[in-house]
Amino acid sequence: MAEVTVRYWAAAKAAAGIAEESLEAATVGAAMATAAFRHGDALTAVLEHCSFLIDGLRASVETPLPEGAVVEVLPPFAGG
Amino acid sequence: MAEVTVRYWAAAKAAAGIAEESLEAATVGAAMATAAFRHGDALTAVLEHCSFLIDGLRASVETPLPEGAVVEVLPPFAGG
Amino acid sequence: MLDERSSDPDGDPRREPLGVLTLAAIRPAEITLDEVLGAVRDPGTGGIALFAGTVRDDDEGRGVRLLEYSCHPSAETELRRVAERAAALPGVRRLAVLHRIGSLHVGETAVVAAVGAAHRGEAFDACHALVDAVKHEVPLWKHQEFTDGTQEWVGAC
Amino acid sequence: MLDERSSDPDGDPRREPLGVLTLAAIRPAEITLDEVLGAVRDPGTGGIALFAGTVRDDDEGRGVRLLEYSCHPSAETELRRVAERAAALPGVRRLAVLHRIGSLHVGETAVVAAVGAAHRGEAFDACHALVDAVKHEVPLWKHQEFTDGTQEWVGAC
Repeated sequence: MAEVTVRYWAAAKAAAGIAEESLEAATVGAAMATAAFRHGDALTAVLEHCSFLIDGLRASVETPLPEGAVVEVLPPFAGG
Repeated sequence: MAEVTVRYWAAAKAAAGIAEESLEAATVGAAMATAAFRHGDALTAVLEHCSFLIDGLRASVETPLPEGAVVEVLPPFAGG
Repeated sequence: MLDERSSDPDGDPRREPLGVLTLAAIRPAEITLDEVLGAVRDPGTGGIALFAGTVRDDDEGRGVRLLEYSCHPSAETELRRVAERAAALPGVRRLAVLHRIGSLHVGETAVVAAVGAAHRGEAFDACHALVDAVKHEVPLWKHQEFTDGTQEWVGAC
Repeated sequence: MLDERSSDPDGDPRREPLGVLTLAAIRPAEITLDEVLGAVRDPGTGGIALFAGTVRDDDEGRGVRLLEYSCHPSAETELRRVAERAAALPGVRRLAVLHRIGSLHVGETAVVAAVGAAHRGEAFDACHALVDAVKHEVPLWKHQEFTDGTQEWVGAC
């Protein structure tokens, strides 16, 4: 288990109701399970389509979390 | 045989050395044979790639010529 | 099918209206992208694809000094015909095209086209088809003068 | 092969040089086609394909009032990455792209792109690929407000 900072963007931030929070988890997936439990169905629905960065690098739900990492939650891109 | 006016455009006009002339022929192909004979190899080379109008409507080399028709000689298009 | 759609253009908002040709001209004066852009803007358009054809300094290794474009008297009518055909392609809302004639130097613009469509793929496809048709089906001719003093009619023999 | 070409860009005039990305930015200020057009003009370019993505008044039957574009801090770096990939496509000489963020009303321009190539087909293909990549690979987000007072994040769920 690592203590990490989770940063939500765009639709994820709107659904979580906050931009950033701390939580403890071993992987990206576990961190998102905790986040979904905290913030409810609206965030759960958005998280299904999100991609993730750990300290600025792409990560999957299986990626282990280093202590003090910043996990960023990016909803699907919609430029143009 | 019909007396027609032949009008040359662009490369055909440059090769014929004139914009317009009269000649007698039964078909577009026969008119062009006469024109090539009059004006030489430069026009002959251009005519191979030309399309034709008779009184403003598309015609082939087989199209018969009505008396007094205007035959237009259009080199390949090169817009853009 | 075209008749069916055009007979009731406003009856069903989900039924796609036919595209409209808003500008098609051939002229000796300068042409700009802004002019065709302005002719295709409308609130229902999500994507506009445009094209500008400019005079290159090089034609297959030979330096180009000047291009002289000329046209047949029927050219503008033919331009309108190919443009209306492109305006009927799927998704097209508005379409505009201008071609210049006369003497053009390197870097000057010979043709501009713009197609507004609901979605970008349709805009790109129709703009590409339009420019291809302008090149091959409109009685326009191009005379090239090279930097070495030679000259030729493009595509003539 | 890219290395071979870039190692001797001027050695053989028939060898095609690599395309150059001349402009890639994301900003809150207005963006125009003229700016990307100016960034891709050069004497060796025969065709410039451009794209302008504008805010539509309608999204699947719902009236749109406002779009709010936002982005991740890495967005401009990602924009540059996809633009450099498009600049390496065949025939591309120069490429430019701008994306706007902030509040946009119907008819305003969200993205402009321009690709100059020796030949028009290459210009169209690369511009289309560029715009597709900007839409799917750059961390930009779009929040829509509808005329009926509802709102949504585009594509979020």
